[in-house]
Amino acid sequence: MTPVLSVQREDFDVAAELDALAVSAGDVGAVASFVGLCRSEGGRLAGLELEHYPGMAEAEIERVVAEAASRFDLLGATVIHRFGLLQPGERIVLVATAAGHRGAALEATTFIMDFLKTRAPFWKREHLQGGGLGPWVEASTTDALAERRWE
Amino acid sequence: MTPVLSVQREDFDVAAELDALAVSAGDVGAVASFVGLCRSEGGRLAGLELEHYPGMAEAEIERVVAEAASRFDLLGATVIHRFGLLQPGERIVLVATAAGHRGAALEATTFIMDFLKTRAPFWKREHLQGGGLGPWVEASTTDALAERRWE
Amino acid sequence: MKIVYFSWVRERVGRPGEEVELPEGVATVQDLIGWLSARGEGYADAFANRGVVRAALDRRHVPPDSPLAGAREVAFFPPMTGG
Amino acid sequence: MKIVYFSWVRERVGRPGEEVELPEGVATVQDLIGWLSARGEGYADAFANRGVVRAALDRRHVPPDSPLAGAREVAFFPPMTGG
Repeated sequence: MTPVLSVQREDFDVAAELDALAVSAGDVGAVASFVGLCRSEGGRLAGLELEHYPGMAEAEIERVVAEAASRFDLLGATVIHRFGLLQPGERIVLVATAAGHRGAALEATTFIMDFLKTRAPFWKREHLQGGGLGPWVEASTTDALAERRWE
Repeated sequence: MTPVLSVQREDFDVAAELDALAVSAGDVGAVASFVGLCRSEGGRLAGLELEHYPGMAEAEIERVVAEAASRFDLLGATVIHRFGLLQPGERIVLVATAAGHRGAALEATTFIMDFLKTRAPFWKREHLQGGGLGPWVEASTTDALAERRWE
Repeated sequence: MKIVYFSWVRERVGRPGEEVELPEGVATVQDLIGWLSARGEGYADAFANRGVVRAALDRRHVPPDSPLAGAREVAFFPPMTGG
Repeated sequence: MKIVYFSWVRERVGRPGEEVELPEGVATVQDLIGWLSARGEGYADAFANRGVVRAALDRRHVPPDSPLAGAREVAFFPPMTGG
């Protein structure tokens, strides 16, 4: 399995990525996906600025996906993570996996998201509605706990 | 939340369904999805014939989605299940959910799939490569166990 | 009462459904299975393994001891394999 | 050795990165944090809460007691908030 991994400023085409996974080598019976979107936090935000560590972001995503592939019976995996200034409603991240059966695909997608949250070097900063910079988003305890349940 | 539910012969447009969920009422931060595909079982199958119980199939899907909505903080849900003769590689089912955060969307998608498998009145029959009918697919113990872990 | 059959239950019974007049003493899903099984080889074959065939009353899953009273449609089918 | 900073660590230090010549006795990530913290208010502020700032050596997460020997690039940043 050769995963499709990308860290990019541009948006991505979810349908094209899922269609590509559905025809992965092997007998694909399940494609699971997760799309993370920029929230407005109830109209408070004009957007989120995503900073990343070029080079390490790609390497860390690759390590997380390799770990998922070693734990779950995957036929394909795609991870695309954007950086730059994103407006509410814009896609931030896509994680998608293909497998023979649904358990592997759904669990691997959850696993990859949990580890991306706590290991991939990206940082979000709020841009406020009406102008001005808000604070850097703080890492959540929920995310740390979500990672820990895979130990 | 008003779910989009359909039992139909025709294929569906995954991208259109996911895009519609992303703009559900509320502040969507997560869209999770699962697509089940017809496998060839290593080239053995020409396809699968899906029989269903019209009326009950729709009602049961509606009950499963209502149960998911009562357990998870969902902003939207879409379930489309096909019937008829499907060839390897064709889509059988789409389950997709929208939520504020990833946990609810990913768990609800897994929950809905687990319950559809054991509760929605659909039955698959193998059509063999080279012609002829194969056996009815037998219900798997794995599926029964997958449902039970939500108790 | 209307009875409908699906998948291999339908094939063994030899028809997709039928209207029946319930005789005295057939009060539950279980009773109905017993009565149907005595109607011929196809029926007996369909219901041979009682633990396997599932039932629905008016399009809701029900256990075998459910009373038939008030139901318009009963369905019999094997464990589901959709999704 | 090349040092890079991200997010509010970068803002507090006041630069995205720099080249430094490590003095004698600075052998681990922890040592480096101590030495940097003594270089000025911005650095001291960035590393004030030692439990919070994370480190990577040559683009891999590492714990504070990791030796610097052999590494070309060290990075300091807050807990990640991607995904």
